[in-house]
Amino acid sequence: MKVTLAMKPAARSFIPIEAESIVPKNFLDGTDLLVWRGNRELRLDEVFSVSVEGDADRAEDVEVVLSGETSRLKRVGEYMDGGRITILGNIGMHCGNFMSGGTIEVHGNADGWLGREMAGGTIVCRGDAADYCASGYRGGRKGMTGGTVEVFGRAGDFLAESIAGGTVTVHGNAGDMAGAEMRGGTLVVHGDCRRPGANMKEGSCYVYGTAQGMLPTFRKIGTVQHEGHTLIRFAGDIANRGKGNLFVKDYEYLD
Amino acid sequence: MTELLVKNAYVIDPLRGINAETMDIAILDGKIVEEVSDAAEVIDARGMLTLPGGVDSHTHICGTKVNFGRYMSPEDMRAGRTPRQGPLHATSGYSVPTTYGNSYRYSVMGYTTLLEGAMAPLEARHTHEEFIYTPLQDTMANTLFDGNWAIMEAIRDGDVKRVAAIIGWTLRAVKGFAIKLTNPGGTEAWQWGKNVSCIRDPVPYFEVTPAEIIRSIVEANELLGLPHSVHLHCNNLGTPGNYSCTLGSLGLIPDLNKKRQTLYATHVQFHAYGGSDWKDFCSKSEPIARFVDMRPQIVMDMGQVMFGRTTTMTADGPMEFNLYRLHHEKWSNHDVELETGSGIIPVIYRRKNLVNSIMWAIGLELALLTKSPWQCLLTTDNPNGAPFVKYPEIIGLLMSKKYRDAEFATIHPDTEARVPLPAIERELDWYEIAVMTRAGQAKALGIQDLGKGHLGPGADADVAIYPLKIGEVDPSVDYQKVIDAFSRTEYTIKRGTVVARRGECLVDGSNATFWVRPKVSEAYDMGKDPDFIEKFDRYYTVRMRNYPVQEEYLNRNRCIETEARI
Amino acid sequence: MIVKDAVCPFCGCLCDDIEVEVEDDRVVAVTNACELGTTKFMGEKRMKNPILRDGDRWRDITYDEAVQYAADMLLSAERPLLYGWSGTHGEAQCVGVHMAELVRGVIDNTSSVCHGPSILAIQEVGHPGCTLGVVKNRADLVIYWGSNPIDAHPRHLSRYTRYAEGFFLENAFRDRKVIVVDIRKTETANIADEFVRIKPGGDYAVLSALRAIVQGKTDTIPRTVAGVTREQLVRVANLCKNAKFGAVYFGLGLTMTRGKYKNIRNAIELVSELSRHTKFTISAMRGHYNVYGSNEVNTWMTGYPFGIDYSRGIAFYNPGETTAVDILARKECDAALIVGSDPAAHFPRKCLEHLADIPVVQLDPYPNATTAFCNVQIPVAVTGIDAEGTAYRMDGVPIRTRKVLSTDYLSDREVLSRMCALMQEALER
Amino acid sequence: MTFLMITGRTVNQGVTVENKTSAEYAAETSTCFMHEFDMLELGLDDGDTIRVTGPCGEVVMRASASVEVETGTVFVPYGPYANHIVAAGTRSTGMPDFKSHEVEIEPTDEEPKTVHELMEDLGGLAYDR
Repeated sequence: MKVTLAMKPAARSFIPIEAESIVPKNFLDGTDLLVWRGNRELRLDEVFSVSVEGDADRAEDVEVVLSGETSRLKRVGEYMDGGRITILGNIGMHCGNFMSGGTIEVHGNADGWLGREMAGGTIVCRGDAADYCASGYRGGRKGMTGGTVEVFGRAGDFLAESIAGGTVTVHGNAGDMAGAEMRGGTLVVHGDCRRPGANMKEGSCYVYGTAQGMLPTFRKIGTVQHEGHTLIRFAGDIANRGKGNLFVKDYEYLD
Repeated sequence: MTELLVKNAYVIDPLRGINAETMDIAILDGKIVEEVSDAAEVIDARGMLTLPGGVDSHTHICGTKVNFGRYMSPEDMRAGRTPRQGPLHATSGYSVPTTYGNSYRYSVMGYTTLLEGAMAPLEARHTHEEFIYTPLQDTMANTLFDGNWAIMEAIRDGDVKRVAAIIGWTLRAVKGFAIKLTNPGGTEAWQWGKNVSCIRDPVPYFEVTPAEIIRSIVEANELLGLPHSVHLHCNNLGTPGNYSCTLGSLGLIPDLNKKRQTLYATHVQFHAYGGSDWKDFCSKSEPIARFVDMRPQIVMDMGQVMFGRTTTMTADGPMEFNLYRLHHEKWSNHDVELETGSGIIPVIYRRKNLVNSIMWAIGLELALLTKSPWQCLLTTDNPNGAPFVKYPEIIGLLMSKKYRDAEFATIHPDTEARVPLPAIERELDWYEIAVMTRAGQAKALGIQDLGKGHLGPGADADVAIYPLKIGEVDPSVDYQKVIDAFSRTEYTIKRGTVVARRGECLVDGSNATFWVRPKVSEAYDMGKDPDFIEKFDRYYTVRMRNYPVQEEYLNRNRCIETEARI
Repeated sequence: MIVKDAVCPFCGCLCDDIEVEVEDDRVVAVTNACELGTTKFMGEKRMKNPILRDGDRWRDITYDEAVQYAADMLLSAERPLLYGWSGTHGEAQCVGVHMAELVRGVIDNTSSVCHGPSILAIQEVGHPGCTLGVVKNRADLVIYWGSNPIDAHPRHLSRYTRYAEGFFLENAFRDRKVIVVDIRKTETANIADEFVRIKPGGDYAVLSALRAIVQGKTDTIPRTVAGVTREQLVRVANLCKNAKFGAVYFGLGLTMTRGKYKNIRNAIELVSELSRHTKFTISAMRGHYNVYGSNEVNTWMTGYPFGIDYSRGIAFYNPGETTAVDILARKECDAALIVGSDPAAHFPRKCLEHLADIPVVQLDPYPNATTAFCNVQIPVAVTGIDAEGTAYRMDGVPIRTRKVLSTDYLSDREVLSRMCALMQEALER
Repeated sequence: MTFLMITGRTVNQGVTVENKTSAEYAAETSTCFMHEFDMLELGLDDGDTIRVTGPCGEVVMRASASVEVETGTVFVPYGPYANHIVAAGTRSTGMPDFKSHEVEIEPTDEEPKTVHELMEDLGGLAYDR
């Protein structure tokens, strides 16, 4: 089954729309779903032109395709456990939060908190991901615990904050505090980033570019070969009695 | 004039010696009366279990430390969120809910009176502000005197009357209800990062021992004629082998009051530990219960631990730091100048953890081994042992050996060798539960004469009607029915108004705050004592005139005047 | 008439020993207050009555009209923002929360642009703190990190630290050491025993290094960290470990720089580490006199200290998404009620551009920068001068501010209560 | 020349903050405190006007020598002038980068605007009674 949701142009286009109902399995029972614009509850078809092709008995066989100006559409794919969501443009905050299965593909950019507290499944973002990609929630909860996030563009600050499992790969540069408070899992940044691995406890963080503002509390161990890269291996963050591994191609201290 | 008649109530009212009688309850303008006119609104209780409104004699619901628990826990707030609905406000939180969350959830369980367990005098105004937003229960606050400089100096000088005078002045100033001692002396030592080991260990600089603090303040409490006794959180909370310290503390207490106990020992579960470290940690509930059985001057509450996530918060700063070092989770501490302190950390009690399993057993053992239910009241030291919403489950456990055995089978297997629980056959009855959840609590707090904890004429019309016919339920088998009934009243009536019905609150009420004003002679008025004033001005950072809590902070003002013997 | 022990409604010190001399309902003299407080007490040029923007001019309107305007505005909005709150009393803040619940809006206070990051850090690792009097009576080491009390909290030094008498200190001035850590050599740095100058953006690295050194792992630390030599770091670590009672007071130098709350988290973790060796506490230098109160009130009523979104009925909290600067810059609200603050002076221009596009009502005693963006401004009494109410000092101590003179102005609480009642009536209809 | 702009509280800003329509408030919050050497390099005397260009536009301020700032950094009291050029991004924390903006500074002959003018530039309407 393929559900196509084409966003209608809206008069008050700046008020974000929260659409946690847009999850493949919900469409097994039809398209009679609700979303919120600010404090107003709206029917799905008030916001989108909805069309459905084919049918399905299980979420795995549902694909939802979103088109139009979706950059302020929040919480799409929240708690998703199977099926597929394809977003042709940009997507708003909290896409794929708490996701445990299935696939989300974003062709444009993703706003903050992409895949927050994600436990499984796959998110692919062809553009850039903003801050807090694959992170946890306020209060120091665990970030991503399983699954895969792959960003082909850049990532913002606090990438994979408190990640505890799963894999995050960013092909471009990442911002400040990548992998802060890591306690497991794997983070790979193909480009540069600032202050990677701050306060990390466990897990592995790879930076194929330069670690800017490298923190002074990582102990240099030696060099290793990894996926065709020669990387310098550090252990830390010793400020936090951490046993994490940080691998960087190059680094600069703020000395 | 509003009249209400509750018909066909199946009443247990221990303070009046009523044990399961069908009767009508007449209510006029918020008070229970002998009879009302035919015009009265009628509620047919249809033989359902009807009790005086629940009283919690030790809970942490309002004030600086509780609010800091909320402040630092956005993850806890995500649970239990409800929107604004009709007259009801939005709520958030599980182990440390918002004030409305606390109030509504307590109300649904039939609770109508709450005692905040720890209020620092300097920050009392905060507690009272939150009371205003706890609309469906009457409230009162234990006031902390465990590390009070002026009091420790007076004790060092051997002047118990001055101790009483300082307490009297402070209670009046901060609109406090009773005296709380949390780890006496330890909270002062903690302001140097130290602690006291037990009751004979002197407090740095002040050179008084916890034993001297406890004894002098117990005496001062009676000099002031306060409704409640001293409310003690013993030294050494939560450490293996602390039961001997607890017994030592309880042993200090003479029987000084005919109407009630002389000492209320709180959350004794946390103080009933044997062993010398965490490896040989075990239950010492038996010696504690035997000791209390022989001493009518002692009342305690359970401080039951239940499994799951919660937030611990206490004025016992050093204890919280030790917990922090064990768990390495987030840790807050807040020392209060010249008075006391507090600490907070989140915890998860796990069934698979041996220490946690033993703690769970100890609380139940205390309640089951103590002969008189009037001497061991039902609490979790909310939220330290568990959030108060677990009370119905605790009632189920106390009433059903079968339920206890079923739970016991799920906890750490080594627990059996460390605790007496599996051998205890006792199952509490309805009357005993009524004592432990309202009558005993009201008596211990000394508020039965103020119309709390019973349904006699003149009492506040606080009534809890549970959807349960006790003749039709065998609690030792149907414990789930018991749990369900105590989780949601059919009706909760507060001051003559139905405030909750079948799990839903109905109105935005307004609380009354109980506080004490001991009348002392001119010579013992600390407000005029030059030495007290001088030290206050030099060492506090708030002016003495700005310290007292104004009556604007009391929604409904229930001042209790006492005749002090000083 | 002289009012004694008045409470200064300027900064988070909330000094309560002020003497205010009043003649003919005017403040004529102020004793004990700092320059900031004195000026506030002596403030004049109040707005006389509510005003409404009518095209290119301002028109006077009545309080009833103004309140009705605000109620209508909030009720018709899809996502109203209720912002400010640090410059008013707690009782008004409580009404504000009820209003936000009622209209399902976003309520945020000025902490999102002062110590919001500190709160985010506390939510991750907690907060070992104490009241100001504990420091005054005990501390033999005080560290000001990214804070400049001489300019922002002028009496902090004399009432609680450098120049304060202390019960456990024989000669407080001599026995108490003061360390200042900053990127600028501020006036506060000039009165310090030790000044640590950090390169901009280097606080986090320095804090991490200190944590490692306190643990005895000095070897790993490079020779300089963000412009600070390892020798100085070791000296500072030793001063801390050898103190009997150490207190850190940090300011916006940590919250506003890159890394934001991670800086504070690191500072708190340093203090937690030091607590294994000696007594150490840490506290934020809160700015507005009752900004801490707005956090307290919001917390007991909504569960969260700031940045609460009631759009969906239940409270949702996510600073960075539900905070005023983000919402305005992203144009995600369609009306704003401003109480007790001046966002037009303190927010980046992009936020102001959105304020210009949406209806705005402000409660404030004075014309201020935000006035220019208002559709309606309602002048109110000043808490601590002609209105009383509760305020929370930077350390959480609640103090009731006094009314030192009487005017005809309504208090924030009174105006907001009227607004709330109107809205409640409208919703019931 | 490029500088790191730090904004912050000063006593004078605090004293005038409750009277934002005053000339004193405008004067204080449009002051850019700089190191003497940097001023020499730009050929500036105390009180000279400068154009400060940030990520979000430009604004005219007055330069003032200060011993507190290091070379390469400038300090501007909190207020509408600094905020005229500060970016609104918060890195998803709620807090803008008030203390870590790169700005371009050059001498100018223009005068600083009044607070009213700044507000009107952004769509506000000055209230002046």
